[in-house]
Amino acid sequence: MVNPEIYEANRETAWCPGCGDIPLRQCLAEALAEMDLKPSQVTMFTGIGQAAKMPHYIKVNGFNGLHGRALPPAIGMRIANPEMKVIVESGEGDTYGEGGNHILHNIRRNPDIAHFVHDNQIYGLTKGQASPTTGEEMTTSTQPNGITARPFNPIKFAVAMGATFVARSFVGKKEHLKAMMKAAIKHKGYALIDILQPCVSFNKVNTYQWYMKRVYELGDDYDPTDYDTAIKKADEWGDNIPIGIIYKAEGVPIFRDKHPQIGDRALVKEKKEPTEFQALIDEMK
Amino acid sequence: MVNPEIYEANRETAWCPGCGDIPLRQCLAEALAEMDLKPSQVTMFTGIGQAAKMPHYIKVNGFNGLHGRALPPAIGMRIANPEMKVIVESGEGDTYGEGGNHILHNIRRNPDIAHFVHDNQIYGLTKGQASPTTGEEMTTSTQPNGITARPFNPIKFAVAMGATFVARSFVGKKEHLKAMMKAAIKHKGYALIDILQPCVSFNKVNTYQWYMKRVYELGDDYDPTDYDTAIKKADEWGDNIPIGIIYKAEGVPIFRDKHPQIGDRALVKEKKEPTEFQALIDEMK
Amino acid sequence: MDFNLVIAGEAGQGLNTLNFVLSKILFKSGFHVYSTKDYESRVRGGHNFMKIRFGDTKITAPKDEQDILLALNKAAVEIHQDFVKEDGIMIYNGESYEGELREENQDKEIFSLEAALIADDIGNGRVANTVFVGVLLKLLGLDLKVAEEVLGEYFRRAEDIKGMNIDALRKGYEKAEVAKRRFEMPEVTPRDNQILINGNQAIGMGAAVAGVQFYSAYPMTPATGVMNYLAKRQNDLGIVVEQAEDEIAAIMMALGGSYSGIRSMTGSSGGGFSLMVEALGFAGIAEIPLTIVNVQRPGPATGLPTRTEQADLLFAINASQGDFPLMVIGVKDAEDAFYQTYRAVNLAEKYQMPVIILSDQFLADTEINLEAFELDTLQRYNGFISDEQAEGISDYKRYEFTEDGISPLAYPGQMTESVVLIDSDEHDEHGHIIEDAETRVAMVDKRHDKIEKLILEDLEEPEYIGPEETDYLLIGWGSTYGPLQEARELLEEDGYNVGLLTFSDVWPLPIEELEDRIDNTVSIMVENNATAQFSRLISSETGIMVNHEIVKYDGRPYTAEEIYDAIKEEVID
Amino acid sequence: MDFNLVIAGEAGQGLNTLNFVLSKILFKSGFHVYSTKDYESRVRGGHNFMKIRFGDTKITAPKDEQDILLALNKAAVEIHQDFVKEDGIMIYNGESYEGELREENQDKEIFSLEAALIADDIGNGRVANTVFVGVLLKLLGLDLKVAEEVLGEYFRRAEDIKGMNIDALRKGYEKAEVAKRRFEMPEVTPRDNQILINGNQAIGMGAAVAGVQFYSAYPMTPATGVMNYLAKRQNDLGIVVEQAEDEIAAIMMALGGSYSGIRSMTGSSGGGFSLMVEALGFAGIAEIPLTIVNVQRPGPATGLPTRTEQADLLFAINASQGDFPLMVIGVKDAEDAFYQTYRAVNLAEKYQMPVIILSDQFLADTEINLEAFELDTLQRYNGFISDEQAEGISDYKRYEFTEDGISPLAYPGQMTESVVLIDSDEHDEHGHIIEDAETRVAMVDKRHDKIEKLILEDLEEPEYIGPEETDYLLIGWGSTYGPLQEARELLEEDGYNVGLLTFSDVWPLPIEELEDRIDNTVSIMVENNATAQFSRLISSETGIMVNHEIVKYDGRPYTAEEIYDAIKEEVID
Ligand SMILES: Cc1ncc(C[n+]2csc(CCOP(=O)(O)OP(=O)(O)O)c2C)c(N)n1
Ligand SMILES: Cc1ncc(C[n+]2csc(CCOP(=O)(O)OP(=O)(O)O)c2C)c(N)n1
Ligand code: SF4
Ligand code: SF4
Ligand SMILES: [Mg+2]
Ligand SMILES: [Mg+2]
Repeated sequence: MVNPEIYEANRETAWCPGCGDIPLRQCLAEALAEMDLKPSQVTMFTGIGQAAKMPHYIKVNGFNGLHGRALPPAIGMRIANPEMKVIVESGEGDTYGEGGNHILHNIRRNPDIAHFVHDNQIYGLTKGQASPTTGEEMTTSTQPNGITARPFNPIKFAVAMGATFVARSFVGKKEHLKAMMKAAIKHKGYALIDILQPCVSFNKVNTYQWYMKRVYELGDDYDPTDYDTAIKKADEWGDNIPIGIIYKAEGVPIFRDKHPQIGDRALVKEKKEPTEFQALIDEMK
Repeated sequence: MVNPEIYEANRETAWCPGCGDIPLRQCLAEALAEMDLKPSQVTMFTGIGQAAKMPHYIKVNGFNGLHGRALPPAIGMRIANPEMKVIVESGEGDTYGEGGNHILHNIRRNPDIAHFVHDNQIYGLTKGQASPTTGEEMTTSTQPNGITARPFNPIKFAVAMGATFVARSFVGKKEHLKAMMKAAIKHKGYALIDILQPCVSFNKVNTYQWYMKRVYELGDDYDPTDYDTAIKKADEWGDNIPIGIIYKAEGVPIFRDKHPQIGDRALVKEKKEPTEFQALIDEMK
Repeated sequence: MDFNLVIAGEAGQGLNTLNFVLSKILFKSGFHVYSTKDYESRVRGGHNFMKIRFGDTKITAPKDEQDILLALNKAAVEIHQDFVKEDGIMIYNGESYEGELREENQDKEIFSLEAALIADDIGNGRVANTVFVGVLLKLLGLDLKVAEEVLGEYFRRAEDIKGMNIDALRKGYEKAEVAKRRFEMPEVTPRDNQILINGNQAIGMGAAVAGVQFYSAYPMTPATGVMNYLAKRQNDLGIVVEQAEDEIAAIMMALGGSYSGIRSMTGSSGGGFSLMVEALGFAGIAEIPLTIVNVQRPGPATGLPTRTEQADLLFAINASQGDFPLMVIGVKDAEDAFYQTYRAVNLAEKYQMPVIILSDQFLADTEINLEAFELDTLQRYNGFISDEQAEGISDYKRYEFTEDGISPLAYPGQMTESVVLIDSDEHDEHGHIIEDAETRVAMVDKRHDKIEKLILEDLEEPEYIGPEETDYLLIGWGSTYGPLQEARELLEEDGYNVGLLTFSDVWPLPIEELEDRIDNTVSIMVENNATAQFSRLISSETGIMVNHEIVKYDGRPYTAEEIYDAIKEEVID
Repeated sequence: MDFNLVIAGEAGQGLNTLNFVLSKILFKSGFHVYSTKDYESRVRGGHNFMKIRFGDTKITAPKDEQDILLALNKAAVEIHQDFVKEDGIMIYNGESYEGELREENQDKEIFSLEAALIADDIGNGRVANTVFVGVLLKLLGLDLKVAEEVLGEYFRRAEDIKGMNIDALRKGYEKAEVAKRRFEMPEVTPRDNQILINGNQAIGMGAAVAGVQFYSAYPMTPATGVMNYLAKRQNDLGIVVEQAEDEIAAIMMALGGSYSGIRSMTGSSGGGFSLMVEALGFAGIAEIPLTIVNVQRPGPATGLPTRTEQADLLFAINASQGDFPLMVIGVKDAEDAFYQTYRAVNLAEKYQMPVIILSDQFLADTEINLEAFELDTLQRYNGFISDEQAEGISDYKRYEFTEDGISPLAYPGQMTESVVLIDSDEHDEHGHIIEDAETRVAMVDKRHDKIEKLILEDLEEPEYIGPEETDYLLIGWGSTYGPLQEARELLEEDGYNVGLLTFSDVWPLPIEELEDRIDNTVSIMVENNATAQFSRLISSETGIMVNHEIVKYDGRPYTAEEIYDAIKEEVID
């Protein structure tokens, strides 16, 4: 195990004191360290939001792109480089709101990516509008009569769409979260963790206490490879919120498998000269 | 019942002879007629594609907008006008591909809209690229090694996301399709019909015969209000393809209910003069 | 005569409330008020500050030099002390760095007050800022009556909190006795018909008054304020604000509303506006009325999310593929923002086309006092045919060819015998897809005719301020208006002959006044962007190359002095 | 000397194959070939046509007047008969409207042949079109050898179909004996080192040769051809073509590829390009190399999906909020398209910025013969640091300030001790978010410096054709190049002194050649859009107002005669 300090996860942040993003970062650094990964072996893709600032606050390769667009560039890297560990990280507004179309279709691609969604059930950075997962108890400055659409259930969505690894965790359960992160990074294929993360500034409903009272860890008797159980479990929310791996399927072909022409070649290491393409010209003769 | 001819559903089209869009149009005209709706009482929103040309080939109010964007403008109309019958119609590429984020979030809104998706499992208008529902047997000009992502299951998606009316039909079963259309239009809330529609020019796999051999109508013993059954039924595809109402929930609040300030007022009939807004100024004093 | 006061600290220290309360007290006391915000893209920590400039005459620009610094933390002292005048005063929450502070600020009075302790005494740490309000009022020689009213109103929903705040106010007022510095305030009397408003509120209000019934948007700083303004009032107004899943949905929802017959609007900042441009062209070809506000921030991409810039001008004018009619208005201040938004909504309906309002963070967050808007001077332009006309139509042509390019506008369901068909493909008069060259050309020309009419009937020439004959002509557009006015006055005080031409309508570009005034003078373009985009626009439309370009692209607004200095340095010297 | 032949019918009648086979036969026989497509946005029915112009000298434009019409249905006769020369011939599939046809076309030979019946005889209705190929070869006095070769190659995967086609070819050749009209073909000999290629293929090939390893896109006419070209060859080339879920994903995937160290590219037409513009600005601020091709079609919005226009110019140049460096190249013909795409990919990497290639449907679908591209003249520009350099870096700064604004480029994983951080916010040298004014200004300037360097080192002046002293100067950009050349020659033949200046690089705008040549001449801008966008760009950058603007916006490309006529009418007369 490498020293978690190489990730510099104690950098100063622009997050609020008490924000759930802070322990999340700590867990990430420890998870990476326990997996013996060096900063240069990991790349993190994010969108825009509080969660999405992560690559500034931890030392790994980072692509801090556009709001809602964290997933597609990670696909570009999956084509270029089969060896890199690829993490996509962003807020739930970023991922399920603006970026909804990308998660929908990337679950279908099953790329080898670990996707960590900081789910604080609110738009944090823009100061407290409803996100797709905001609950029905909440009113906000833009939703004075409460949310105008039923909350989105990311776990149900991912399980139903056939994601090959679907988990939930909570920043208040650090060991659990770390274990989930490691499992997701190890998973061959697309692995989603919806991470419950209190926003102490704007979400006065879903607080540490609120989550702490409700979350429970799935026990050994829960079999995440059983799809029927999983799709039921995915509906659980409210007084009892399960955390753990909800569903997991092994051996499903990953995105690169659908591009047999590149096999396990690292395209990034190949550079061809123009003269190597004469055949393209000859076929037009 | 009004005369179906008022819909002028015999207009010349740019569709290929034999295209499944043609019988679909006929069913639509008959369904509307049987519901005693006049052309001016119905508005159809579409995107771009072969299916999306429908408002040119049938006489109702029509909004032929942008590729992938058929749903959002229909929401605008739902705010303006509670009386209009609103139909959204488009190809499956339009709806589940480019427009994926809109269907994802509009299921959450549960607006009073009937959504007819012409699912030919191919991009027709752009000449035969894979769509989200293209099967694994197919190769195309842009997917010479076959599709690079697993097929999207719209029924499963809609049921899992809590759509309040989810059905499948097939243009080769006209009476069935008509019945589904009428039920969808009558449904209070968001009603999706995924309509199997052969593309005779580009989809040489999923032909009339292919579908005809496989589809079967759900019988009276099937209870579409039972969620657990529905979510299982949604997975059925391949040798046996169920058609009919897969899932249906009544009494779920619709989008306008979440905007109590407009009640059932037709905003389109209200026009206020500037002088009616003096209070806005006074509060800034 | 004006005074300058800066409140500085970190996000989460209640600067916004403090700024609002103070501005309101000064405003209600009868002062002219001009308050600006400088904040970071974070919710807690960092460094933010608000400047309140006030006096007995109209104020149009922020100022760097301050009479009073109210520092809520140490960084605030360090960052702002150099901007405090020699005879100014620095107020802060008594801390241990006293010594160095006094050393570096020999001439200024330094007033330290442990407001936090006082607040704790009162029983609520959160009233500490109100203690400072009391201090300030004392220094300014103002009495407590108005302040008590304002606090009473602000905390009207919680009697106990209100009480504690008034307590804190009085305590601060008393404690300030010991401070030596006092400021002589000019005599002002509260004026009846004034409002205190910022740019975003003015746009929201303009939209509401114009009868906008549907505002769909996705949150984006610094445009969210428009959405918040309308959302907060949606129940009273009986209108709908809907948060869309993304900006593409936002604009398409609004277009659906417009098509359906209600006035609809959307807004965002550059990034969200970028996502809307395909739909913008759609509004152009489908001839759907639409008002879009783009509250600019420095780009490209995420850029500086909470700061200001005017760099979306050429993008807005040229946004979306193809040629189509479009109007772009760069609003100048909160007053202009209100009236132009009102006008934009009406022109969008009159010409059945998209109208873009360009604002920016500077304008959005700057709160100023204004003469209350006069609603009875406003005329609603009704673009739809009447219900009686509608009844007579049996073969409605959404895109009927007419003299002026404007086709009769009806909404679905308005005619019992006809339907309304719109299309993003090139189409015929009925809205049906076409392929032929003749119809294509006729439709492009029809759409173009609308712009010709707009130029004749509705385009507004820029405002000119200054003497008839000038040696220097300052040119600007949008929110630099205020700072430019003051800069012009400064130059005039130095004896220069200077005129100022500022544009609100920027596309189509009104060129008469410009062409009239630009000869025999040294022209100086002043813009808040890096590449002098408006200068290029003027060249593109007139061939005129402006003589000097002064640009600023550090994400901050201009002060008048900055413009004045730049002109002295780059042009006059 | 050249001949003109048009093949017309409806979608689904095999026009594309017929056109390809005929063009290839003529090309292989040694003719210069120029074939254009005019088609509707549908898969079956409607009216499509392909024009093949061929001769013994280079051809650069389509022509309206035809020697031969091959009409596959009645509409084809009706639509095209007026364009057939007096001494031309009209060939069609014998039908009952014989009488009227002959009456309206007294002077032309009309040759009717029931190709369908012949095909049925052969045993496959689908070889009917090949019967016509035989007919045409006979009329042109060409022998069957090359045709048999071409058909053999085309149908190489099905021996029986190949046989039936060759049968059909011979039958047609025989049947044509009875036709009276014969055309005298110039003597040509097959040239070795020629290729037959269209604009989309040339761009795809340019990309492949430039080492593009990843092309992500979403289908959109008329850009899909580029994607198809690469997809078809992805297995041979060992590269990846991925169809994205939408255009936003397409460009972001490509940016992810670039960031990861592989040359990546995306493409679309206007509507899809519109959706990409936020990411375009992101590429600008994050300094990620990216090549984007926009194959233009008439807009706005869906417009005319299968037709041509050059109306995305100002949009492309100004796309996305904020100021940032960007290059735009308007490609002129298939040859230029190949070399410019190659160059674009390399410049994108050299300057770490987005480069946009503007093509259009006219160029995309026009197939021409060219001298085979010379690959050994091409130099790959490697923008990345070497692996050895990478090993030595312990504190990599992705945005290191340098003399020329270009920071050392490394990809993630290349350095064992350092990471690569990019950001869409304004940032410091390491890529971390900043809020301060100084860094902001320094970063804007750094990015701007790259454009300065590009202008010095890589910007290409427009091509000039014509005498040194001229009375008229034609100006154009992009795909009007070919028609403009021929128009210039027509004017020259009339005795006018005419020069032609055509731009590929349009942004940044090279202005030297233009400023040198525009004095003392009548300048005439010719563009395929409604508002003369390039003319406005020239004014914006130089203040020069071009004297005349000739525009066309009916969705069709220019013929040389059209330009010639317009100039005679609007300028010279
Ligand atoms: C295209 C675009 N639209 C909107 C925004 C403004 N914006 C930035 S972050 C954000 C929401 C953040 O919410 P979430 O993703 O949940 O992250 P959090 O801040 O809660 O961690 C929004 C709307 C943007 N930057 N870009
Ligand atoms: C923004 C944008 N991207 C791409 C296109 C091109 N396009 C038009 S229709 C279409 C796909 C149509 O497929 P589908 O929705 O399944 O409809 P179908 O033609 O099969 O009925 C595409 C990609 C477009 N018009 N706009
Ligand atoms: S606003 Fe909420 S999510 Fe953002 S940093 Fe603060 S606590 Fe965290
Ligand atoms: S291409 Fe396919 S979907 Fe389109 S009209 Fe033809 S058969 Fe129908
Ligand atoms: Mg969030
Ligand atoms: Mg389809």
